[in-house]
Amino acid sequence: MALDDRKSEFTFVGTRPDRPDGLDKVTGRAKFGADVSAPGMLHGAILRSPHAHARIVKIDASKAEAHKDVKAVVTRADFSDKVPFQPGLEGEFWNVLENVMAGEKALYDGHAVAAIAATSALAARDALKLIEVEYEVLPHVTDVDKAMASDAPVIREGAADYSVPEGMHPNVVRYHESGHGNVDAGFAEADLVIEDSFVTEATHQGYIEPHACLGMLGNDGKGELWCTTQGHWIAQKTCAALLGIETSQLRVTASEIGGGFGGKTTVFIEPVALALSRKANRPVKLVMSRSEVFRATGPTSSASMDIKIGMKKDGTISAAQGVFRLQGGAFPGAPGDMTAMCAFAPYNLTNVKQIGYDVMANRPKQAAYRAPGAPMGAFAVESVIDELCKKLGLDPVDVRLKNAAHEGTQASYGPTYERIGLVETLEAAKAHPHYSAPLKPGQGRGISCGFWFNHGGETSVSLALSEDGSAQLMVGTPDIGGSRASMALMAAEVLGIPYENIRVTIADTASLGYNDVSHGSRVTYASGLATIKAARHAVERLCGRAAAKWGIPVDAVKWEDGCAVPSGPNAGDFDPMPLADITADMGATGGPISGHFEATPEGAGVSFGTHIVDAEVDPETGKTSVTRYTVIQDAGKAIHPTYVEGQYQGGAAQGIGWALNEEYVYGEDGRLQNSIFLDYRIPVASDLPMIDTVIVEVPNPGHPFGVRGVGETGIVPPLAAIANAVSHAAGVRMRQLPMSPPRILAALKDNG
Amino acid sequence: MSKFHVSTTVNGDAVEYLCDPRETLLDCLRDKLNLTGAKEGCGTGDCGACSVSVDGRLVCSCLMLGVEAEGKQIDTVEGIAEGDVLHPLQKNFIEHAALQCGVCTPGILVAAKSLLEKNPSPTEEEARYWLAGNLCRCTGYDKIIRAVMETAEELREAS
Amino acid sequence: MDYHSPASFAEASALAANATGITRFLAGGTDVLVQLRSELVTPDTLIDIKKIDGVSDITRNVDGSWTLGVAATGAEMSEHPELSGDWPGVVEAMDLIGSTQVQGRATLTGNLCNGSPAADSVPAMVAAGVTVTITGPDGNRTIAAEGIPASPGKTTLTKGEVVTAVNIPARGENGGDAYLRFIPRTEMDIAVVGVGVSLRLDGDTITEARVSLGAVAPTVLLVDDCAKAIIGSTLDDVALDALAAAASAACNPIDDKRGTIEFRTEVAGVLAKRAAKIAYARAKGEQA
Amino acid sequence: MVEVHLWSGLRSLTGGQQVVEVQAKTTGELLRELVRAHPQLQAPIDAGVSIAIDGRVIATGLTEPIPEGSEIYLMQRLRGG
Repeated sequence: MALDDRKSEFTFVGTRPDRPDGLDKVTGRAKFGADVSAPGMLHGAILRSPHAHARIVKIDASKAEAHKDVKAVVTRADFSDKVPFQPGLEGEFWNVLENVMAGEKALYDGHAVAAIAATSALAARDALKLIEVEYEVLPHVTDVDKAMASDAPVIREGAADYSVPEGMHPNVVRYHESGHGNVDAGFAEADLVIEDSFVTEATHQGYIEPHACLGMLGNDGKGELWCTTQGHWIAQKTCAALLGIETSQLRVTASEIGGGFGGKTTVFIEPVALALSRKANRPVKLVMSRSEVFRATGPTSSASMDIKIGMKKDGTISAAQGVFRLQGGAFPGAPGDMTAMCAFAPYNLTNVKQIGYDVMANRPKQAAYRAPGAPMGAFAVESVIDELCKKLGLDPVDVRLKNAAHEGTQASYGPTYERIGLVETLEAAKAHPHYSAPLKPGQGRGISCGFWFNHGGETSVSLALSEDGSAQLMVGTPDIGGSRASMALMAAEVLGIPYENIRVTIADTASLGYNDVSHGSRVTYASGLATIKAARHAVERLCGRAAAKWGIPVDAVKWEDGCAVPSGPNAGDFDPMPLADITADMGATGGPISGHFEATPEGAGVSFGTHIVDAEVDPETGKTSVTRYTVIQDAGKAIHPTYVEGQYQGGAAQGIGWALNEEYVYGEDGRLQNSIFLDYRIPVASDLPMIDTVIVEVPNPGHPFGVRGVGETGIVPPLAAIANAVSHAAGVRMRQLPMSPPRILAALKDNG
Repeated sequence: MSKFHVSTTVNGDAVEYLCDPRETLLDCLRDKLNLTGAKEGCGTGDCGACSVSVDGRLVCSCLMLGVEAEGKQIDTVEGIAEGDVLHPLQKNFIEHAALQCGVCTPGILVAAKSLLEKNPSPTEEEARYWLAGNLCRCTGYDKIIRAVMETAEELREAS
Repeated sequence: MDYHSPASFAEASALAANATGITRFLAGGTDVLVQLRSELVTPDTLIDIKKIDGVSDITRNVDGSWTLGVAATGAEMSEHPELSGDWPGVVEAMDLIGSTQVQGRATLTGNLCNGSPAADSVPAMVAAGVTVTITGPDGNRTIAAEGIPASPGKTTLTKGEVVTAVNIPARGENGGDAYLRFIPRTEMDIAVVGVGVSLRLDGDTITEARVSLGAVAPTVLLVDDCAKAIIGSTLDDVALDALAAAASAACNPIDDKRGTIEFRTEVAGVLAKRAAKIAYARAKGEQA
Repeated sequence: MVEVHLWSGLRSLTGGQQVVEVQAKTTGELLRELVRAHPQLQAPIDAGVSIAIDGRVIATGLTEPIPEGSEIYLMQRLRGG
């Protein structure tokens, strides 16, 4: 049997069919996290710390426990005491447990300290007021630079891992340094060196669906969990560890997911619902309020960064250096290493050095957010490159093209690039009508490049054929943005049956092997690769059945357009045998036909994008409007181009919010000031223009169809592209995000 | 705390429920009538995921009490399609990929339907401002606005 | 929480007068429900006034003045062409509050009685010279809109008092009003600064003016110095600069998550000029 | 023998060496041999590393073959959103 490993001509891939779950989603029928109930169900509610940092002296829940509507109260004592504390990310289960329910100290405003299950949601909320917590308030710190200062309050001793150099504050928990060449020599060669500092605030993923779950756990250690998550296997594994039960005894079903963007890659309320259920012996539903989402789930890191870049008069970058300090809440995990590794990745640099710090502060535990760490680094680096271009009178696209990384370039993070598509995105930007369109007075244009690694991850897929020739495909990566459609397209491509004849299900943890989270832009890459391989596995078996029927060797049969056919004239003269003819009697010819694939694909190709944006600034009020936006990004191969465009547009829109108005605002008391959508200002429909997209396709050698992940890279360039546009429009360099009107107006005033 | 008995009409069906006066219309639709199409994204009227129409007027069902529904005509996303025939908005949202995760979609469909009933020929700007109270975090609104404008054109041509 | 839906204002007033604990009146509920839901304010008694006859009416009186029921919504105001023709600034100010969905429920009276210094409709009402009629245990009274807010979240209404109507004066000849606010987005935000201007012309010269500022002090301000800066002028650059200076000088804002003292002070002047220009154009019968 | 390029932050654990030569046919062997040569590298490996083989980033796999003469970079473990 001949199966080409790589494919470049497609029948289904690259078309734009309706998504399989479209009807459910437009009729209100789709079941999201909060949309289920169970017989005998209780409602949970969580008591949260009003303090940024406080020792929990005593929790008295006796009044709550005595209330007739209350069926269970849990605190940290109701979770496993066998989860070990370890430094850095090695202690991640402990970190998650500590985040899910506070131990000795409340570490941030909104940190969970106790929870209740009661007969109604109102009763649960009311009963929270009956729990008395005695706190000893401690000094707190929320700013990254202040958290690193010698006089900063210590969040937790012993959290730093091996990497942190001697003499650093205990709040610095991880350190990264990499690069190559000699930056000092490089700076000496430069005609112009610019050194500047930049700050970004934490932003929230801002998914519209709050965290919600329904948990059932018996005293026999067997449980069921329904939750909105990017990865139900990681939820299974983590909940089991935190509750001290066996992983396989907890079955987790992923609901439809109302957005995640990285924020639903871990657990928050799920172990709490299970602990309450175990205590009450009844199912417990827990749904976060929006304010709880903002206060106690993953925002991204805030960052403080110093950049130094040297450039020759012809635009060649002679050296680049960056120091990136990222604050990730009261736990290790801020992706200072990722920021450092991504920041200069678009460029072919002889001399580069990057340093990243992971710093703790009294804020919620940061969670991944779309290319975690990369956008802030790109903001700082691309701002300095823009300033160099301006001062040297060079075109910003030409300068980037001159320095652009390509196949064979040593990446700033070490290895040599395989085939990559940055140059193609820059050339497309230069050729795009947007780049040459005239600007009106008061407008500025900015561009930026962006890089993201993309990820593979553990993946299991199962494909079962039915007698009538249709196929059911089970994947384990929750569908956040239309991935059922791309999975069905790839399966259709291999099987040669219509897209509509394939039903894609997101299987629960009991129905499929382990699957890593829907993150790292990995779903279309890894689940797609696994789908292709599972379908090919089924095709091998189909060919085997045909070979047996024809009485010829299996390697004399190939698969073409949904049919088994003899592989050549010497194989025999048989009519093509369609898939449905083989499946019709498969029970009698050897049994059901399925295909499987389980592996950790390791060829996720890196991806690059270039964005062009026009912004207009009102000089009297500092208000910015984005008037035109173009995203150009390498997709490797776009399986369903419309949903690829959607990823590009969504990344740009989130970047616009981050650049202009979104931020975590903490008061002097360390409390979050803006925990509702009224004051945490994500872009609304009237804030944005249409967002143009250009899909560049430079195939990824690590995927049979050439796919690169597309989900994350789109949020990397916007911060810098908009900052560059605003800086040109306003005539003053903006070094702090968000570029809210008060900041722009103040910058204009300072500039005279 | 005594509960209130409410008789109301939802998607043309007469329904009744008992509610605490603190419970919102959204709570009652979801928890008492099992109409979970409307979502609670914020509970403060800022995201529009709970949008329903009350006596023909677009509202956030999280900003209305369940007791206030007495005697009203309420329309939710579950009532937009006529039997198995999708409303042109629903059809176009699928075709234009105007949804990614889909959690804001019920509210946006209810709001967009209300727009086209009031203004069959909205400009892009009018559509964007009408829908400004419906947050979508996935799409950047581009494909949503295109689907709404396309539907408006189709409906105009059909009438 | 007790919930009542009385059939008359007298009954509503009596319920409120006899209630203990926290009492709230419910019209559109766009503030009351948010506060209830976030457990900021959980009323012991909630009095829904929407079952009272006539509360949604928008009536033009014979003298050209307007009487608005306390439950008339922003959407109903915007859809009323004559009201929008007479008082575009008041109608637009109301229309700026929240989303289309919020407009389906929110009311002028609710916006006023919520006591927020940043309430969008209030500077427009104050500039327009709006009064409200109140029923209480001691009978009825009518006071100017600016007399209602006492401090953030507080009003001057006493126990048992309920607003029964909003009275907008007759627009009269050669008048125009406007309201502008600053928000960082295009929609869905609370005003960082708000400015309402109402004026009347004789020829090209301003003869009457009222200028009101929101979100720059503990309550909405009626700023006489702003009015003086433009009365007698043709809204030339000197008058506009004087207006901006007077507006900025009247500010007594705070630094908060929505804006800084410097920003609010500066932008109050900018918006005062812009709003005055619109009101002026409207008074001249030009489109603006 | 393959040359393994470390990130510069690891030099303090290898006595200043940024390139370490080891005998290894798979990624798993490579990590084992690295620790044998420099026991202090156990900590970063436990904290999570990825290995780039001729530019292809192996996020976690221990069984990936390492061709003779290939370019090998040790990287911090990648995490996504």
